[in-house]
Amino acid sequence: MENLFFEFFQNTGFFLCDYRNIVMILIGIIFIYLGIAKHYEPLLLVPIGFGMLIGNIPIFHGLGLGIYEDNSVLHYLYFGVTSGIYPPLVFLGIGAMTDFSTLLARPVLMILGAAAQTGIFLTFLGALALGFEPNQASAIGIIGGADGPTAIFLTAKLAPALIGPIAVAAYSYMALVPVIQPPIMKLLTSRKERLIRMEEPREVSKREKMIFPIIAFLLCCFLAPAALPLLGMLCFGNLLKEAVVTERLAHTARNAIIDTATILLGMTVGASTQGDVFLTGQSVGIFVLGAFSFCIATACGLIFAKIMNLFLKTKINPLLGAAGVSAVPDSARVVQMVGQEEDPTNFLLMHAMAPNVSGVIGSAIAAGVLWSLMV
Amino acid sequence: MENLFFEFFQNTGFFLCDYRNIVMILIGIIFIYLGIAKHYEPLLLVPIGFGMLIGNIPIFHGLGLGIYEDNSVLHYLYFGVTSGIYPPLVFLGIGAMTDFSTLLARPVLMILGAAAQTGIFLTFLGALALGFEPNQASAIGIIGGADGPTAIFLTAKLAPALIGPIAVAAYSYMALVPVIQPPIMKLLTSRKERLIRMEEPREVSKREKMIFPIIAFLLCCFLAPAALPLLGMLCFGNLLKEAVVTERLAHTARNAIIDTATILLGMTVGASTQGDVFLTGQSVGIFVLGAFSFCIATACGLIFAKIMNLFLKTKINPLLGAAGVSAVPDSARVVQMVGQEEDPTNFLLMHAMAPNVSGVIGSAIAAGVLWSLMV
Amino acid sequence: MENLFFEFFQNTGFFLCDYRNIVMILIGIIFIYLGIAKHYEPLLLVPIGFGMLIGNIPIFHGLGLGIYEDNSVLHYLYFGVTSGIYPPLVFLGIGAMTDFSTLLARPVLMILGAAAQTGIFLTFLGALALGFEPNQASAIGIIGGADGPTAIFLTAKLAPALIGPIAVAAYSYMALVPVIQPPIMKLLTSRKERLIRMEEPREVSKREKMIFPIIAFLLCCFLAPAALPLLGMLCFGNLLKEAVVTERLAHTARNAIIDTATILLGMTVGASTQGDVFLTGQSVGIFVLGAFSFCIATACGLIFAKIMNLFLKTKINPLLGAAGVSAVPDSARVVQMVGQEEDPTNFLLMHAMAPNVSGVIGSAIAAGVLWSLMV
Amino acid sequence: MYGLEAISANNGWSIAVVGITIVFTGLVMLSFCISRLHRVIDFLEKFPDRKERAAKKKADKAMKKNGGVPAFTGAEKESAKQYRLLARTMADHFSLPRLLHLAEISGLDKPHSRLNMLLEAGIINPDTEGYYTWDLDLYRKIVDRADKDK
Amino acid sequence: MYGLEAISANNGWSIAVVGITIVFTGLVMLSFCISRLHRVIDFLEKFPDRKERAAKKKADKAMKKNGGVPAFTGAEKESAKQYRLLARTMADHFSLPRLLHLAEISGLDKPHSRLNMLLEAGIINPDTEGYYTWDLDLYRKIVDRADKDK
Amino acid sequence: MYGLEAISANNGWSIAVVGITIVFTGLVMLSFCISRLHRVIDFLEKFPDRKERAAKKKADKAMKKNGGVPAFTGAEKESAKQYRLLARTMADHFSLPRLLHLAEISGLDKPHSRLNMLLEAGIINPDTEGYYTWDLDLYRKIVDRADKDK
Ligand code: NA
Ligand code: NA
Ligand code: NA
Repeated sequence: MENLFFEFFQNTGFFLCDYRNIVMILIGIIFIYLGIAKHYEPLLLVPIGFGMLIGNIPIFHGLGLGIYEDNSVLHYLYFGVTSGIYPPLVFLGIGAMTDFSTLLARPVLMILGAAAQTGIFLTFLGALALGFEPNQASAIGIIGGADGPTAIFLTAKLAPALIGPIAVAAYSYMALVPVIQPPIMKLLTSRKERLIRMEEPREVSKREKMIFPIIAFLLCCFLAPAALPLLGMLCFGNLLKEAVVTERLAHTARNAIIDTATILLGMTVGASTQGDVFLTGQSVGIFVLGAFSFCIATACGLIFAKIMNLFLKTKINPLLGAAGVSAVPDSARVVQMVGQEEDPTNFLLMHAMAPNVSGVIGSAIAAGVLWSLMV
Repeated sequence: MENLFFEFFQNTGFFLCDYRNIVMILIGIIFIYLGIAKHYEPLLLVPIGFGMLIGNIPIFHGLGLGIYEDNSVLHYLYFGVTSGIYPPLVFLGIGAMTDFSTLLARPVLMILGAAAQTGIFLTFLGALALGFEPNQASAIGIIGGADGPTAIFLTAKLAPALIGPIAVAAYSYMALVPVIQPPIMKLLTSRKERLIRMEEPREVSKREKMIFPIIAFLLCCFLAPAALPLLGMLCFGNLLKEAVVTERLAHTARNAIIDTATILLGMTVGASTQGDVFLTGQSVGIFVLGAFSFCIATACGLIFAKIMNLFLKTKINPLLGAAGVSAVPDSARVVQMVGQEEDPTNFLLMHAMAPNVSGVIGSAIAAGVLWSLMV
Repeated sequence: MENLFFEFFQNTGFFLCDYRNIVMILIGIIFIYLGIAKHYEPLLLVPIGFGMLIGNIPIFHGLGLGIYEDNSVLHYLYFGVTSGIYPPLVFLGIGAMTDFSTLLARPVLMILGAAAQTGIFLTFLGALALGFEPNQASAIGIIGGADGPTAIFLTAKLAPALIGPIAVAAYSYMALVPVIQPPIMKLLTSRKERLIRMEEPREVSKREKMIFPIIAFLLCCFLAPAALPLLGMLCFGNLLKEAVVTERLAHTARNAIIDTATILLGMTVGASTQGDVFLTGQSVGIFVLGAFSFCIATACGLIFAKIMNLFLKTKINPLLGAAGVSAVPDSARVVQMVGQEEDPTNFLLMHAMAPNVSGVIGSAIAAGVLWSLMV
Repeated sequence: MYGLEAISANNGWSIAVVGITIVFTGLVMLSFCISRLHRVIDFLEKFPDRKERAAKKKADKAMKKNGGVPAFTGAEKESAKQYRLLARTMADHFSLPRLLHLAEISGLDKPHSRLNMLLEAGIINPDTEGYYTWDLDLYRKIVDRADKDK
Repeated sequence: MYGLEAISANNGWSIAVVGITIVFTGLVMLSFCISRLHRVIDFLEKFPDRKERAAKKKADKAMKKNGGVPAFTGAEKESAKQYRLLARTMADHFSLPRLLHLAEISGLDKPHSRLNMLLEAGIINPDTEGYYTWDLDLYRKIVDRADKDK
Repeated sequence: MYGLEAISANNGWSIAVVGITIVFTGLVMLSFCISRLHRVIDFLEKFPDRKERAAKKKADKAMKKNGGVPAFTGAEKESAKQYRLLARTMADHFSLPRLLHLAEISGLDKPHSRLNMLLEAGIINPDTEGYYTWDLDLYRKIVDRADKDK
């Protein structure tokens, strides 16, 4: 019996535990704390954080417990990540809850969404320079897209081994948008620019809203077919929303479907960060590059907005450029915040939503381009 | 760099595009239009229509984008169609939202649901005559069942290659029921017959409603075991609905589950209609036969109703026969409409629901029979 | 044509029918009846009962209808059971609807949840004595955990062939808790003990509730890593619930997700009870041992509570011990009932919830231990 | 191969005949059974277990005495009131299972059977969408009478 | 391999340029198209099918006559009332599909088109959450006028 | 093999003992930890970051001054009013996340923290079903006082 006790003890976490598991568990608890106490993207940080706890319970192999053992429950649920199924489902829901009116009212703001994606490709170059493989470099670059599902989707296709670090980096920085962006925004814009008011957007007809997802989908996917899985679902969800008659489907898409996908995506991505595979030099590099890419993306957006002002007669508030990184809706809220610091009566949120959502489309296209160029 | 640009351009839809993709995209847009503007079965036409757009973006193979490439997201979602999982889930939801009271009140009307299925087998003969294989012919015949999930389920089992055309044909004609049926109904019935009023159905006890799904399931599946997947789920869903105590399960079945299944089913079925595989002589034949089978089914229902009247002392309104094709609830509504044209105070809808729902059971049995006879 | 008719007739249930199918169908109907009329665990008995009907329609093989034919719809849905995916999803939902306050208010009551699990291991010994294999014996023992998902999960991992009988036994006895427990409770407690009143539990802070799932998860899974899939999801769901900001995820977890999992789990488990594989001597043994284990578990809980009273200064009502078997929330309600028979003003339910939910944790740990010791 | 030739070659005629026959057999059998169903139910209801029958008779007598309004015992009245309180925390059209759940977590005794009682008394009635409504008048009538009964 | 060397070795520069170009092309094209979109729509609306146009004209005339309030025919008024009844069974913020469903099961004729009519008339208005609300005042105005019209 | 023989042959005794021991260890450890939990929390709460503590003290002072009712600044009062408007568009028992969502789309500033403020002030209270209710009286009390404060 002693043997049995000892044998069992040898299989407990207390015995198998490794300092890296402890580190990851602490990181997980920090994620949960930031989500709950600081309200940073709670819907993502809490599941990922708890997933980190799940993934870092020291387990003995052979029983089929670990996410990397192919008959484990976690492995089956993780399949939705590695096969790239969850992200399009999340996009379906996002489409079903996104209102593109502001974009339709001032299409020119859409270009800001393109500008911010420049960060993706600069980061890609940076990653290459740090010695990452091209496919890894692409996956790292997409962090600058500030769009979790897109990042996870592309990484699953190009560098599955990096899903954990890249997803964690992407979501951490998205959560930290309120911390990262403001200083850059203040640095690159003058008070006078931050005070610019945007004129009320025109009224958008229901017809326009219905036709938009169709046009957007056809145009973007003809140009970058590899953006199909993400943009297809995004536009599909949006059509379901705008076409009143399919409201019940849109309702399920933006509730049951997206919530289920979010829960499983977050939890399994978190669980994939097992200390031994996560705490590597690579991850450090990824985090550094991730921060870099967020800053660059923000800067590009701001600068491009200032350049546009040279040509536009009705100037736009350059702060909107920062919303181009997507990270919906946080970066738009940051724009609102920074704008109001200068003039509490200046209401930018609604306008910031335009580059914000076009940033989502932009990074999906960028992901498509990188994917197709890497194969 | 020029090369890379050119290489990329060669992979864009603009370069790869084929006239058949354009045709299918236009058809897809028409589907969406009919669903949204004309309210023809929007919950089906909109997803299928958008799916057609998704499936007809010209893509380069090897990346895993196309629905027929076995590591693509679309392929994983399409698995629910090819494996026949979605249709039973849809039936679970339908069962959880269908009220069989009118059927229980006048069981004799159920026979009309059988009569209309004759169309299935006549079309089966027609398809054979046009040179289709027996398994294909069966799948084509079931279009006359006017029941999307049943048609898709049987086709997936007997002639997977035809899922696209058969599903599209089935849903198009179901959407066009308000256009197809009225002329036939007026042609085959006299004004006097159309004026017949039905007596109020008797009150049905909760007990009966609870016992019905059990009896219906056991009887039909003992007779045609192959109808099990569809009828099993239909009756299961209905039992969950009638057994008050399981209301919460029924609620999820008729909302989250059926909506999710409908979204994925419609979208992937639409995406399976890639121009090159869809625009064939076969598809034309299928559409012709489909129209034929809808008309025959309607006619059989009407005529059989008239025959029944020769024996019944309390005559039934022969228009009810047309509701036997199922296409719930459209064909029942058509009966209501046509009836009210003659006498605005004649209220047939409720009565038409009886043959309507029994038509669903009928076509499920027919599908079972065909399936088992083809193997 | 005669041949075809005869051939078809040979494939009907009427021809293939076997007395064992009839027996199972009757049992299924009884399950449905108990669920609907007697309100015994309707959410479980109705799906399982109807599943029994589905699984016992006499079918001919080769078509892919049976749950054990690997291309059948039932087989695909059953995969969630055999792979152990459904139980953790159910636990996610349970976590998202369970309130651990009473447990946090009086942690000592948690030990009662441990005591009741003794039944599991005594039954395990009994099963060995009756000649079952160790892995089968473990699966049988877990019936005493009075926790359906846990029993199914462990059985799927250790003795997949026994899923049907063990699940049916577990759920039947859980449904019969109001019948099984009271006599034992009265036998083992004196009127004076049953009259003991519990003091009001202290107010529990939101912070405690948020931290509990994290601590519970880490502690239990470090000790018994094999409890990870079940406890991980249970605590994850509870964290989503307590962390207000993730309310929408918790809502989906305790509605769409758990309902869907319950429907499919119950239905397929029921369908796996095909007469020929179910009606065996083994099953009889399992049912006998199951009843035994429920009684033992209840007794252990009660006796341990009485032992605790020897050491506690503020006595606890020993009836609470019976709630330690879990079978949430029935056994807690039974405690309430039996308590009120003696003193209608004695309100035990809230207190009984503490051992009740800790019993869930207890049986999950027990399952983990057995699993890891059997491999 | 085309036309009639193809049909007979593939044994089409008999398949069609068999198919049509089966479909008719199935639905005719079913319609026959359910046309007998309510008689069977009435027949079965002639044999409720003694207790139930007794209860029923009592209830019926009370019923008559109260002009079609079922009489509740004090305890039943009590829980009717408790349920009323719970129901008021919900929308007019409320979900029955949620009410049941509330009743359970608030520890009302015999929640299932009591709820059933209210359903049978017609105090709680289903609406067209799977939700339920509370018949306030009937509730008042019953509870007040129950009071007088005491 | 590191630094610029690694970049050019992996053809990084051109990939980056191509990528940025494509993203810009895509969004610029899109923003151009949608900036033209509403003109196209207005253009298309110049050609509604005859019937529609006639109806429209009539409606507009009525509209003018009633000071911006659309005129309903007796039948339309009738179903507006029926829909009102149905809507009242639901929460203030109700789901449109459910209303449609109710209309269908209660057998109102042309449920889809009538519902559309109410939407176009602005009697039923979307809220911010995909639910819908009933504009009672407008409803009264229209229905009463329709009464007077008769 | 049957009986005790089978048990000992399969090492049953020790498995049972180990199993029972582990289950007890687990739950005893857990119950011990959570019995200490609230002390730990109280201990930790002795060290909130300076700002928070200051804010707290101020709030407490105000609290005392107002007899247990927290004092809001003008801005806080403002957003309390805005939230009230949003909350009124929902059922009495509303979903917190939806309120949050509404707040965000209507661009109220710091929606999360403000909402938290309302929760802490007890103006918004959870019900038994994961939904939330609005304490109107408390709300009035606070907002009016805030007005007077100005
Ligand atoms: Na982006
Ligand atoms: Na049919
Ligand atoms: Na237990």
